Amino acid sequence: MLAFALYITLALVVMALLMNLYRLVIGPSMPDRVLAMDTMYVNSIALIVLLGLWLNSKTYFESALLIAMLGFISTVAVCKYVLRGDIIE
Amino acid sequence: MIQHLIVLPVIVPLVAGILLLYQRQGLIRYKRTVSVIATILMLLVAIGLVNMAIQGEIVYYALGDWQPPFGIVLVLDRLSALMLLLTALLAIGAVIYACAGDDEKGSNFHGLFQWQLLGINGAFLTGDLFNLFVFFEVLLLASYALLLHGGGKARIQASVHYVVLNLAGSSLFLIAVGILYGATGTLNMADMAQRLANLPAEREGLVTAGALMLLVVFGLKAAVVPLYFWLPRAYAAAPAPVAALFAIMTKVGIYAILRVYTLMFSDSAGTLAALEQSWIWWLALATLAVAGVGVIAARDLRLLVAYLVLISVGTLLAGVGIRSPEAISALLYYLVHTTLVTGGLFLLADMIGQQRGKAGTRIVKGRPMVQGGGLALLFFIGSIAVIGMPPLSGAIGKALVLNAAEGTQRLWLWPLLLLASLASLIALSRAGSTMFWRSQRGSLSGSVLPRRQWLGVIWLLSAAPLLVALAGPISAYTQATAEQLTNPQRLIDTLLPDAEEAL
Amino acid sequence: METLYAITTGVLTACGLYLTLRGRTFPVVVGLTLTSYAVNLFLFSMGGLTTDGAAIVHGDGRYADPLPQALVLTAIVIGFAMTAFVVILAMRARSEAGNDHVDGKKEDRE
Amino acid sequence: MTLLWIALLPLLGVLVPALTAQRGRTLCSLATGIVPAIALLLTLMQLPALLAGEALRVSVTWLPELGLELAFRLDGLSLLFNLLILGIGLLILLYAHFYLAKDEPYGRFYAFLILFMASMVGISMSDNLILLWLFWELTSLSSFLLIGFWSYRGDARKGARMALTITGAGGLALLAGLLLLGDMAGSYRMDDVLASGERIVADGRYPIMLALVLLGAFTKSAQFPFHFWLPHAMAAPTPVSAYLHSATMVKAGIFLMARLHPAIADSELWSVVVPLVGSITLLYGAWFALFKTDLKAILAFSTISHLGLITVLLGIGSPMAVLAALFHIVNHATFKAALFMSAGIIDHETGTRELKLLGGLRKTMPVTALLSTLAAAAMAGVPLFNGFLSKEMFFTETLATPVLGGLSWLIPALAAVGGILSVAYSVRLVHAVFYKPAKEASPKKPHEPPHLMRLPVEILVVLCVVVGLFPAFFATNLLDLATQAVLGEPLDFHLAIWHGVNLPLVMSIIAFAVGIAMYWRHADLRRYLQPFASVDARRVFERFMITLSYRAEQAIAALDGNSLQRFMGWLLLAALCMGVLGLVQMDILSGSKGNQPTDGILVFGAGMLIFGGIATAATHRYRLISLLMLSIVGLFVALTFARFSAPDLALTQLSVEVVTMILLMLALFFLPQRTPRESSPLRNVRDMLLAGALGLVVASLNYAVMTRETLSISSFFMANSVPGGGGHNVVNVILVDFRGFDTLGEITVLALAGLAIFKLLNRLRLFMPHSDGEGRVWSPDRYPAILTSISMTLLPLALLVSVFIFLRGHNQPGGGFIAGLITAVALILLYMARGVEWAQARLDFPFQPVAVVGVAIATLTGLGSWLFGHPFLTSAFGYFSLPLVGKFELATALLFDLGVYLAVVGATLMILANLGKVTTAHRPVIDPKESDTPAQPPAKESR
Amino acid sequence: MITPRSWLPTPVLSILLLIVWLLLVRSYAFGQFVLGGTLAIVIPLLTYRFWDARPRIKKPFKLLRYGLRVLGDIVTANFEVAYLISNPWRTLKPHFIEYPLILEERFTITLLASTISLTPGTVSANLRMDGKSLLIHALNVDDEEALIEQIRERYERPLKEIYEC
Amino acid sequence: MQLVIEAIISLLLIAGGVFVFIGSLGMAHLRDFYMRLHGPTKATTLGIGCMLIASMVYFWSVEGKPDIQEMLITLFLFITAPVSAHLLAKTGLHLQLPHIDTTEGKPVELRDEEVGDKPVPHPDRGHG
Ligand code: NA
Ligand code: NA
Repeated sequence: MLAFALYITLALVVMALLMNLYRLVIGPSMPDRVLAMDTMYVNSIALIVLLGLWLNSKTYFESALLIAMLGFISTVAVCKYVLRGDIIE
Repeated sequence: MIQHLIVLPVIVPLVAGILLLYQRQGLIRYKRTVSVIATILMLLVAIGLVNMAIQGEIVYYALGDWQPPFGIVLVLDRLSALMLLLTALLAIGAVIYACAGDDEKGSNFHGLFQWQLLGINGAFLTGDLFNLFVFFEVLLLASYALLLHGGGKARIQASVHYVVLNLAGSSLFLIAVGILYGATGTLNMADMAQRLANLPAEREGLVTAGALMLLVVFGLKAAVVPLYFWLPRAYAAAPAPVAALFAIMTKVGIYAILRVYTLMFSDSAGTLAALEQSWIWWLALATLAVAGVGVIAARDLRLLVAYLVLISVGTLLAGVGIRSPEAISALLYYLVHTTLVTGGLFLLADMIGQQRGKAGTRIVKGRPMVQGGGLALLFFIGSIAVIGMPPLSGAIGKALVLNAAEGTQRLWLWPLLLLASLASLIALSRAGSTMFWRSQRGSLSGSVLPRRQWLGVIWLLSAAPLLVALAGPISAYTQATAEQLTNPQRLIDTLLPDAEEAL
Repeated sequence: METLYAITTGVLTACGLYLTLRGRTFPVVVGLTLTSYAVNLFLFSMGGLTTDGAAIVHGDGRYADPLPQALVLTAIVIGFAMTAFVVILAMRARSEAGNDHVDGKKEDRE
Repeated sequence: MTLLWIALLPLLGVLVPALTAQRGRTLCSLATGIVPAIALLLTLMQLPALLAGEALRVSVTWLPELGLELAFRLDGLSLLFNLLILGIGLLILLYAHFYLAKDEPYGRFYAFLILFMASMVGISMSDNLILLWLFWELTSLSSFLLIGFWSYRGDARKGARMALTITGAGGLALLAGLLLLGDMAGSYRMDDVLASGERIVADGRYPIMLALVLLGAFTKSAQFPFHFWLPHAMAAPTPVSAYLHSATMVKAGIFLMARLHPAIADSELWSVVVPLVGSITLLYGAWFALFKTDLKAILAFSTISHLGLITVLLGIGSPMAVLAALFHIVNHATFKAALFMSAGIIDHETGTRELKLLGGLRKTMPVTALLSTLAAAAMAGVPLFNGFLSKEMFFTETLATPVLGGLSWLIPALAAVGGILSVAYSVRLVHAVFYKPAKEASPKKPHEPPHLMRLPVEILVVLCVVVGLFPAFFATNLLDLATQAVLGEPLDFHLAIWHGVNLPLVMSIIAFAVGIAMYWRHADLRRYLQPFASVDARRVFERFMITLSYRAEQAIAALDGNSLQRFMGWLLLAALCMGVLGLVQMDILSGSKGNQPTDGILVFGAGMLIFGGIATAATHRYRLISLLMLSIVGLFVALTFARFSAPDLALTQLSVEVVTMILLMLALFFLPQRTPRESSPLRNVRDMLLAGALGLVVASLNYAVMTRETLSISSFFMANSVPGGGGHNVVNVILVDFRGFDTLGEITVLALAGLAIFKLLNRLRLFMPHSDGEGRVWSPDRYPAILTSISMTLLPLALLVSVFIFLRGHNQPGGGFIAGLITAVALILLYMARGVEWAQARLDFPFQPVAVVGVAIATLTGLGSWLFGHPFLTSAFGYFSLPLVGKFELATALLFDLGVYLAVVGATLMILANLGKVTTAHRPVIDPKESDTPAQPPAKESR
Repeated sequence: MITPRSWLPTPVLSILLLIVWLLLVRSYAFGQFVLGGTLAIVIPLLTYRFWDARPRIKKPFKLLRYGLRVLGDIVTANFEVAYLISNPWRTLKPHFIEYPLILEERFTITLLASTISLTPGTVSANLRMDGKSLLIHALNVDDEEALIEQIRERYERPLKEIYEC
Repeated sequence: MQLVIEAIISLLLIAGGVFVFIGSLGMAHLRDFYMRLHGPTKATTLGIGCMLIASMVYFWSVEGKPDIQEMLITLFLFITAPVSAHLLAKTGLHLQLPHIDTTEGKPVELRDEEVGDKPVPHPDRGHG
């Protein structure tokens, strides 16, 4: 049952990522792309969590944590860039 | 302490760099003192190491006490000792010169200089392929920073080419190291050599690819045709003491070729033996040809010297391509000569440029120099040496290299090398007569040059006569070095004493 | 799996190198970064691909080769340092030359 | 030992004028003269030993590897040359003392002259081929310096360079020739070489060797077609012309041919080439000597002609011919040096050397006129002068020893013509200067020179006459020794003025008759010559040089083009070739291990990576989009690492990825937002093919490695990580312990990057766009409030996480590097959210010391092991236990990792924060004076 | 004299840090309490200077209640949004709403904005530079006034009470 | 493992997956940027939260001791996601991204504050 659920969830996450990709490619605007990118980061947390479950290992916890922290920062950076050009001023 | 002597060429500049870089600003006298003392210390260490190496024993230093092939080792043999000594000698000239004021034209000169030495020394000492990569990066990044010292458009532009090409080269290095690791399962060069001797046939292609790609990387560093393009402008643009130090940079590439291929692809490597040889040989000849043309074409003294460096690269690589003990011995003698002399010429070119005002180092008529006589004398000495005319070291070096060529090799090497010499002769006599003779009319220009600059140049150029006077002992050393290099089994046995049993 | 992996490194290398052949500094920097990603993947795989065996010693099991991992770690760091330098060099070159051509050319000829 | 002194004393003598130049001219000249005088004396002192048949040799080991010894010999030939060099040298010094103007740098002049003398003596005495070459090249150099002595004169500079180029080229050829010769003889020792004549001539490489050696000899001795440098060398002061370019240096080539005669001359090739070249030179020089109007030019061409004559004799090579050659060397040296010095006196006293401006000097300069006439008579070969003797022998030998087979008449015929011409130009020289009335007035009113200046000429002329009258007495011994040295055996000969009426005498008489007639009809001949007169060798040479450097520039430009794209193309092409070479060696790409199964997630991940890569490349013209695409690749690379059991790598990749993004965007602000479309489609396709091919190679290699079993040493690390390194995370233990040295280098690189970037940012002139790529003005909200609050909240959490990541690194994924990046990124977030002004006030320490201290801690940790007698970087760890707290581990590796942490924090902040600061008042500056007062923030249009 | 305020400037943060530490290390050993406690004190001391507005929690229990309520709202909101997004037949009525703030401090406004973004169909899109009003984008709104009122009562007032009284 | 726990985990996983999917679906298919913003901010965050709880429960049941480490990630996401959304929306407003016509309460006056002066040529167009 668990394995089955994992498969289904994986499939859903992959589809989610593909839709992120679709938006990233289509755009049309920069914020759209950034949003897609940001979502992709978040969705990849799901991917890592599922990997941990799959491998029965907590080794990947920090990776997920880091994505949560750092994905945000890169989104902030791009937004700041589009808003102000100069991201540190 | 004596057992730690081998690691000192790395530790001394590292610590000196730390001391120098802790504070960015001010304290120039303190920084100069530290830098000069560290460099002199390095010279003393290098002399000590040569003394150790001269016994003929190969000594290694297992960092972290992890024995080869598992840990990283520093290997001291005659070759690495010689290169360390050469680096220290060159560095002293450059650093003294820099203390005349070039070090104040930007931030952190001395610290970067020391770390550049760290990279160079590390590359000369390491016995580990990946560690070689790391030290290459250290010396490259330090050289990028030093190249920019003082700023200016030409430097920036030359840097872009230099840096981008070397970054691509670094990627290639990683690929090559990866392949070699994948094929042999080790990173220690001696261990790799040993494993190559018993390599399954299905892996030979891999090793070939890895080794030849590595050759491209080293060729890029050594500035061999067609990978030399970064060199002329970068060397011509670099601040003088940096350019002088750069004289050893191409030699790092040549050293790496010599080290890696004589060790790993010696006769015991079976079908893979000497797989680099023909490539190096032909590329060396091409380099000689191009450099000869470049020397004639150069319209600026510093560019001219840069092309002279390229000639030396071609000459040295030709020696590597011949691969006989005689050739290796000859090229080592030539290497010592060319490094010091071209280093001195870069400094001298800068001094000449300073005294010529607007004309700078361009080979055009300019105003006469305040200290034209002294500069002319040094220029004459440096030129004779670098062209390879008697009675200075270049003549002997060239004769040794020519003499080392055998049979049909002579048919190729001799004309090219001699024509390249002729090209240098034509170019340098043109440059000298234009700058010192044609520029005698008009008011004197420039101010009196600092004594430290003279000292730096004289330090380096005095190598030319000294190498002649001491030709006997030096060539005895290089001969023994060549003999050591062509019998790598001794190094392997030293590093991996259990290997025989294991097989 | 190995085939797929190799194709991926190959494509990434090709894309990165294509960019390094461009005439403006920024694409070149991006290309170098991309190439270094590819090279890191390449180097990483030199110990073979292990799907379940992080090199954390806990008694049993099969482990991935830790050595290439350590090498890649070093390579990533060095690559970052180099990228940082080259991108700022590109910036500086633009400020000196007035344009961002890799050769500092005034006008585009091609 | 004396030999060594003879050879090396002149070399030391170079210092004498340099040291005494300040003490007045007379003293300097005298002191300088002492050196050659002593050497001459020492040479003469060897005469008894030589006559007794002793072989005088001395040899000091120098460079055995090259077969180079400091070896000298003194045999008859050396003796002859030494006397010439030192004797005439002394006279020249005397002459020069008067010749040079008061304000000229005589010290330097003497030094050059003595340097030349020393090298000439060296050539003459060298007992080792390489040593000979060393001195040989030294003569070219000193000649260069002497010709260019009046360097303010264009003709002097050009003449000097031309001479150096030609003789230098010859010297290089000679080096090759001598190396070959030594190789053929099996030794560079002169005796060995001279003894191996048969072997050498029989060797297959003989023609090449001979060509090379003769190239050296001919260029030096101004043989056709390398003669043209000599007339232009006349730009030198006359003492130089007299000494180098007539008496001695130009004889070095002749000397070489004589010296090596036993080794290389006994062949068909020799006896064809050498006489032919010699006779062409003989005629060519004589012909032009007849028509030149510059006194020194006439003498120069006549020198060329006489050198040709000697060459012919050596080419003929019979014992008597050799004798004649040696004899003529001495004779020519005496009369030509005398003539040059006379010419110099005339020039000195009248202010001109132009024949048209001279004439009738017999009245004002009677003594000089007499001396010149006598010397010219010797040159023309008038009986009772030394020139006559050697010329008679020359005629005799051309007839006696047929060369060129069926064309054996050719050489005597040419010799006769040469004789005629030589008479003609000799007569012209004397007649036009001294006897024919002047057409125009000379620039200065002529009068006799000081007596001492004339003394050298007088001595030489007396020698001409005395030897001419009593050849047997004055010349026999010397020539006997010299020929014996060349031929290896004594030669029975008798020097006499009168040999009875024979063909040579007839030739002489004809020569006189026709020669004088020719001078008579000289004007008519001139007209025929006119077309040739315009050919100026120097012009041709210079034009050639200019063309050469122009072509060279073109070639370099064509090859180089200053185009990074091209350079990169070469690099990649080289890598491609090498990779392909390896691949084609493989029988089969796939190894024995085979493929592991693939699953959907892997395909998806690979797909994302491939997509990301291609998209990055495809969108590169829209830079920000390209960056986003790049970050897909970065993210999925991290996921790939995670998938393939490399959590540390995943963490590192993630943090580096973010930092890289921030960095690239910081930089992108200063760069154009779009890349113009500028590459031609052809170039794009080419680049794609190249990159694609290399990608294919990389993929193939990757596949080949992955499908083969690994032979790695890694099991050692797995086994020793816990017991030896005290850590469970093997990757971390490798980084901080097994291969801690790498890591030390790596953090040095990082710190260096920070330092380098600081340098780049300093004095940066900025292009700050005041609007974005679409022309929109930037948002006025610099620090969005919500972001500021969140950055404050995140910072303590991020620090906590980085401590966590740091502490566990040794046993679990993590470590100093990742922890450092997390800290740095959290701080950068502050900069982004709150601005530099605000953050700077709170982070008021410089970053450079942080980075450097990091490196220092790592280094000191490594050095600490010395205290315990272990090698650098040896780690130690232990498990400790505290009440309540329980068991915990302390390891030096942690301290090392702390260094890594600090270095990363410091360097990353140096990079990012400094880059961020460039747009603010806190931009990096070097000058401490500047940094006290904040720099002007760059103007920026923002609202 | 070291007053508790000077070495423990933000007790709530310190507690939060300690909890986070214990979560991170997955161990409740005494040693970890010591270490975590140390960090929980040291880190706020280090970062104290970065807090320019010190949020004072006046009513911690209300904060807890607020947190739980928001959590509940997030769940319900998500079902709602999921429904809105995934139902292709429904036409959405998006709305920009200018929400006048009564909160004054930046930190609390941030909390409110975050809450708004996390809960029913609304995203806080912009904070006026004068800090007086918040622009909210709502996915599907029938009654603007009702929404404003709901936010005011459900989130803003509690926050005001917790922090700004 | 108990069937109940396994069922709970599976349910949480699938719920998480569905939320993640819906979040991205919204981002992919909604008609203007401001609407697209809603999905990832809420649904995706919750979806990840569900999966993390699933993971938590799983490891609790496997290792036998309660372990709520995963809550940290959720905490981070809850802190950061709304801020990202806010900044993105702000960026969208700044760029004057179009919204669908049916949108009410167009923020005209706000836009003036956000956008500033009238457009000026970018320096890239001028030189370089
Ligand atoms: Na680690
Ligand atoms: Na900035």
